[in-house]
Amino acid sequence: MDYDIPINIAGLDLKNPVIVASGILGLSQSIFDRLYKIGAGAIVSKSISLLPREGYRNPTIVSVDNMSYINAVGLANPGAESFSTEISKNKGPLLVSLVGSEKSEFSVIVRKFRDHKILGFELNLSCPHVEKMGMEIGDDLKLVYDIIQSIKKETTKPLFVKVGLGKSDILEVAKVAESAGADGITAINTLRAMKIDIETQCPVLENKIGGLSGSAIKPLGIRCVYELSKSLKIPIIGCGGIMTYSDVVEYMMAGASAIQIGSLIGLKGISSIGKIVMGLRSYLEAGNINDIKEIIGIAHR
Amino acid sequence: MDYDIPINIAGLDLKNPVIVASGILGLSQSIFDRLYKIGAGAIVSKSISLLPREGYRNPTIVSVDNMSYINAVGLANPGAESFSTEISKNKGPLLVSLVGSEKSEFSVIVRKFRDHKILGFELNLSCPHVEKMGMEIGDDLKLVYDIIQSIKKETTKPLFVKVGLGKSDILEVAKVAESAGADGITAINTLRAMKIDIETQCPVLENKIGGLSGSAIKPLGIRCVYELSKSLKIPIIGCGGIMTYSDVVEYMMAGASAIQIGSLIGLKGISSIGKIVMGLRSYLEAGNINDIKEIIGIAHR
Amino acid sequence: MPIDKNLMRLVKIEDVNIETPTVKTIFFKDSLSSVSKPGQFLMVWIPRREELPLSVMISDTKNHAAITIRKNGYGSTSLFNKDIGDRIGIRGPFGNSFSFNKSLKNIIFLGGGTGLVPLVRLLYYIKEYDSKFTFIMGAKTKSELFFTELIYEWAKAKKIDLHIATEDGSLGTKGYPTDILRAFLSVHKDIDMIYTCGPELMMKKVYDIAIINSVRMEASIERYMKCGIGICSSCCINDKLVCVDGTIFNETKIQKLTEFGVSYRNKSGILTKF
Amino acid sequence: MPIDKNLMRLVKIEDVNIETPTVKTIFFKDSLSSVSKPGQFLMVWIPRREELPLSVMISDTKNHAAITIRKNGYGSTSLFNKDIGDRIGIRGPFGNSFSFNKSLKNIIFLGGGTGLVPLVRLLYYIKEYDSKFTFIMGAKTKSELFFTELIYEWAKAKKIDLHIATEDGSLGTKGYPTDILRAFLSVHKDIDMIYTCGPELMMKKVYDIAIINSVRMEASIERYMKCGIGICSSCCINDKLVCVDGTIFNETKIQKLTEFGVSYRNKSGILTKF
Ligand SMILES: Cc1cc2nc3c(=O)[nH]c(=O)nc-3n(C[C@H](O)[C@H](O)[C@H](O)COP(=O)(O)OP(=O)(O)OC[C@H]3O[C@@H](n4cnc5c(N)ncnc54)[C@H](O)[C@@H]3O)c2cc1C
Ligand SMILES: Cc1cc2nc3c(=O)[nH]c(=O)nc-3n(C[C@H](O)[C@H](O)[C@H](O)COP(=O)(O)OP(=O)(O)OC[C@H]3O[C@@H](n4cnc5c(N)ncnc54)[C@H](O)[C@@H]3O)c2cc1C
Ligand SMILES: Cc1cc2nc3c(=O)[nH]c(=O)nc-3n(C[C@H](O)[C@H](O)[C@H](O)COP(=O)(O)O)c2cc1C
Ligand SMILES: Cc1cc2nc3c(=O)[nH]c(=O)nc-3n(C[C@H](O)[C@H](O)[C@H](O)COP(=O)(O)O)c2cc1C
Ligand code: FES
Ligand code: FES
Repeated sequence: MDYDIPINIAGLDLKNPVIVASGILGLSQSIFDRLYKIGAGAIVSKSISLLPREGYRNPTIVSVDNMSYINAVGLANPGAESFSTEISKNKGPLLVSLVGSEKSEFSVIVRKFRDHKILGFELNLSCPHVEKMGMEIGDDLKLVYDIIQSIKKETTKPLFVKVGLGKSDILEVAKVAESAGADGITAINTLRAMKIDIETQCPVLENKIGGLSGSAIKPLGIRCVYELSKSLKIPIIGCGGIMTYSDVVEYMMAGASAIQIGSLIGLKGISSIGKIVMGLRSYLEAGNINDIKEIIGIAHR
Repeated sequence: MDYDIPINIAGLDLKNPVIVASGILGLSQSIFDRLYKIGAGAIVSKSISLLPREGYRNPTIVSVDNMSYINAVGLANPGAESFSTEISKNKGPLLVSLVGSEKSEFSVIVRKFRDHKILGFELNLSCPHVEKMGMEIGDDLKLVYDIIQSIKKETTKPLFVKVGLGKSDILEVAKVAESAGADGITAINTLRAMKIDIETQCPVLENKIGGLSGSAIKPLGIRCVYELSKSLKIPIIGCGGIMTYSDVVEYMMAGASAIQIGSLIGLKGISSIGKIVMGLRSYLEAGNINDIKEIIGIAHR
Repeated sequence: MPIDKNLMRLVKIEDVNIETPTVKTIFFKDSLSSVSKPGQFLMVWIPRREELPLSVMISDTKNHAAITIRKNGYGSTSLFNKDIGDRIGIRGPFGNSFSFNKSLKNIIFLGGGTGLVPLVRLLYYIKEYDSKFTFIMGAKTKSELFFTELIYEWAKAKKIDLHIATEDGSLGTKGYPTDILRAFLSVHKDIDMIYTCGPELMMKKVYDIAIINSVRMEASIERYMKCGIGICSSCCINDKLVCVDGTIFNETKIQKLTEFGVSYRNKSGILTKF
Repeated sequence: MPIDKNLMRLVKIEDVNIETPTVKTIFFKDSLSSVSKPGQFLMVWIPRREELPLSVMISDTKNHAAITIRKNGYGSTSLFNKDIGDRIGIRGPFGNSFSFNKSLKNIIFLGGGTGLVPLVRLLYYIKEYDSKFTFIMGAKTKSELFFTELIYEWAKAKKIDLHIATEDGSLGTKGYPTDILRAFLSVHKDIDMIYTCGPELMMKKVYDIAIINSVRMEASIERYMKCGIGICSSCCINDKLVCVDGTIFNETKIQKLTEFGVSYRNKSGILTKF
């Protein structure tokens, strides 16, 4: 099948705007190759830290009603060195997600991928369940600025900055990211959440608190994309609760130039990526929309 | 029927911990009387401003999948003068919710209820869809402190401060509220959210952005109550997405001393209040729990 | 999965009927609305403009329903200006409905303006029954009357007594429909039920007349509505929520509604005299 | 509404069977698990401790299922220490299942340790069929063998050949179950299928033997699992996700799994040699 809905975002040409979100099947080159084949426009890797991380003990993911999950994987990842070996032969449209706890780590990580055929990077400023990583860094605006500059110094490839709804103002963080040189914003990450089992009277996740993803967060993601696209010049990748092609359309109308899917793959399987793309194509055909760009931000009119 | 599950919170004796949230059937004394009769442990009024507000044009409320709503009523309310007449004969357990855009307004509003038989007040710091009210005020910590002090100066009745997930750190806001003399915290209010209709390519709500309530936000509310109860001494009223008695139990295990329900009433009708109370009673009886206090915060152990 | 009536559905306007220069009936396909009970209403979204509560009108086409709108202010005019092919959003049907059973042998309908809509839907449902129907219709003037032809059409198959009152006497009796009702009841002592919908002060009169004559009655009450689902209390009358406890109330219930015909809540929720 | 298998269900342990000093079968009521297909697994939550993927074991009671746990590290020991009346959480069943149809007339089961669980569930499902069953079981030593009585019990009603291999020769043949398989296949040329589950290096040998003898086979592969629903990729083997594409793979699929019997992903996702 042909999954073509060509788009250009931050200078990158993608075959379609449907991107696999970070942390979703994000560890193995063989899986990446499979994801390209079945329709993904691009893939974001699991967030990679300088050193390997085992993450939290299970349970690391729990379903809540209504097609949503709370996860606290704890940023388990093979570390920059090992992951650069993993993807050394990559030819597909891969973005490497970066996470760290100190400014100095980021340039070291980015350098490991200097000779790789990848599209670019996504900076994870918004992991809600690992202390001193992600979210906590994202709350320090000066640090955000410095990290982005240090990454941009190491690479000419586009850098997307992933923001979330945490302790600080998402608009402010995104504006700082833009001014520091970010090429795009990804919004949103999961939100700090919790599930307590009332029979055993304890939180289900080993880490107690995790990040809420899936259907529940879609209205929040739509709102963030809408507000971000009002005040930013750089493009936005929408993420959060996308379950159908019409959710993709809603995000794009709110102002997203591309979108990412995550939880859907747990609910409907890996083939749901291709189904979303084909659904989107039919939608465009039925509406006589020649270029998907036409609908980006149309809800602002 | 007898809806007794006695609790004491911030010095108040309530017949049970199930409170009707602000903005839900919160305008009419006749309705309040009906709500007491069918089981409500207490009722919070619609947020009352100094002057009457007509609120936004319709649509002011839209359903999203999964038992959730986005609303932008725009704090329509009769204003302090008219509302103090409305409830002048009140004898039931009523908390008056306060909202304003300037510090000076709050003491004026509170004074209007000086001679009323009401339980106390709830300060709405977290309305997510009205500019310069609620949320925006809640983001200014100094202002939060001053407003609380100005209210406490006018009344000896307990003051609950309602916080939400906005642009600032909910824990920080709550701590400031506590230090300023708040007697309890209500968490959480709705979250800024949006729904775009893809056929007509425009936001559904007249105000475009509204507040997300219902099932979708329960895991966020549980997390907030859990975290708040770890770091505060004053009691917490849990709110957000409560649909069954087991959700009440989950909130209480997370650390809530009482709870509020909102969206449920839209989904299941006014009689759902009594059903929740009776469900909770059966749960306590089945578990041989003599005092509901025993389960408060039990998930922290 | 059954459709959740609370989720808004976009429908395309498939047909339009001009009833008067200011009243239009709009037809669309929607299976939930098509089976709504007489007296129920929809929340109708006019994209980028307003959302209004409107009674469900009948359609002869399967799975179709209609609404009848009188052009008035911002929202109603926006809707009135819509045409075939345009899209509107609907949620519902909401509210209770007129009660009816076959033991009611002698029935009066009394309405005016768009208050006729739920009465017409009710009559449509029960017109084949073996009962006597009297329809009393009021309007300011002849040109503002509508649905009369529909009723004449039905009356071909089955006797329906149609009485018309216009304030200027341009058609039918000069005066108010309640005048006709009062006169009618002084002659006919065997009335089982009066169904009424229209301006509240008119319905108040109907209630008073019904009480004096010991006749049962049901009225559809209007209040300002935001949510339509019993959560915002903007529609309250005494301790009742018109959107879920109503819109139909019978004489026993109305007796306890001290605000009926006296006061209503304005958009801020302030109790205001009529 | 049907139960969503992804939502965790709390179940009470209703019965326990001590299989060996370190292996226990735990019975509980759960209708979804009770109808899980042979080879499927559950994610089992030990409150406040761990969550582990475990194959579904059989129960003779309607609407009931079981799991068989070998005491090993933190999580498995916590589960092993649970007793009747305790509560555990389960979600699932997940994964695919062994294929079976009645045309398979001559079938070998080969497993060891808790790898026996899915094989026993499979045999339970198909034991009434008109096929020849050979069960080859391996263990370090006699005291570590379990489920033998269960199979002897079934063998009363229907012929099942049970072959046992222990590494120390304390029961059955001395050596590995794969030695028995090799010998068996050199004599029996009409085998239609080998089902295997157990240590990966053992299953690798089964695969090699099956290929040499041109016999079809299916193996249940284990990998480190977090989500169980195909989202985290911790369980991947080449481009397959064991939790959703597996756990059962046949010889055609295994041929493409260059990591099979060679390497696995550790908890950080680093590819590691066995
Ligand atoms: C249950 C119910 C059924 C109705 N059925 C019909 C019908 O079949 N046909 C019809 O033409 N009209 C019907 N109405 C009235 C209709 O909802 C509008 O009130 C009317 O069309 C005026 O709208 P507008 O935009 O011109 O009002 P505006 O000019 O904005 O306001 C004029 C007045 O209209 C009323 N109004 C406006 N918005 C609302 C609202 N959301 N809820 C209640 N009243 C409102 C108020 O009294 C207001 O003062 C019904 C009302 C209710 C409550
Ligand atoms: C599909 C499947 C079915 C299984 N069925 C059974 C069964 O029926 N009975 C049984 O006793 N065991 C079964 N296991 C193995 C079981 O999940 C545990 O791996 C084993 O019990 C060891 O747990 P532990 O707590 O002692 O591990 P630890 O001491 O924490 O770790 C020891 C090793 O156990 C393995 N392990 C630990 N956690 C997991 C995990 N989440 N996913 C996969 N492997 C893990 C790893 O290889 C790890 O290195 C199955 C595994 C899988 C993948
Ligand atoms: C299991 C799981 C792991 C995730 N890991 C990461 C991660 O490592 N880095 C990151 O930026 N986001 C991570 N996310 C967040 C997703 O990329 C995405 O932002 C979020 O799930 C919202 O999208 P969805 O609603 O489509 O799932 C993870 C999400 C899930 C469910
Ligand atoms: C229609 C509507 C109006 C509301 N109005 C107010 C309000 O005036 N003041 C306030 O503090 N909260 C208001 N809220 C928020 C609720 O009090 C409550 O915090 C929120 O709905 C979450 O609870 P729920 O999920 O049970 O609905 C409103 C909510 C809804 C749905
Ligand atoms: S319209 Fe909101 S309660 Fe009736
Ligand atoms: S266990 Fe997560 S993908 Fe298989």
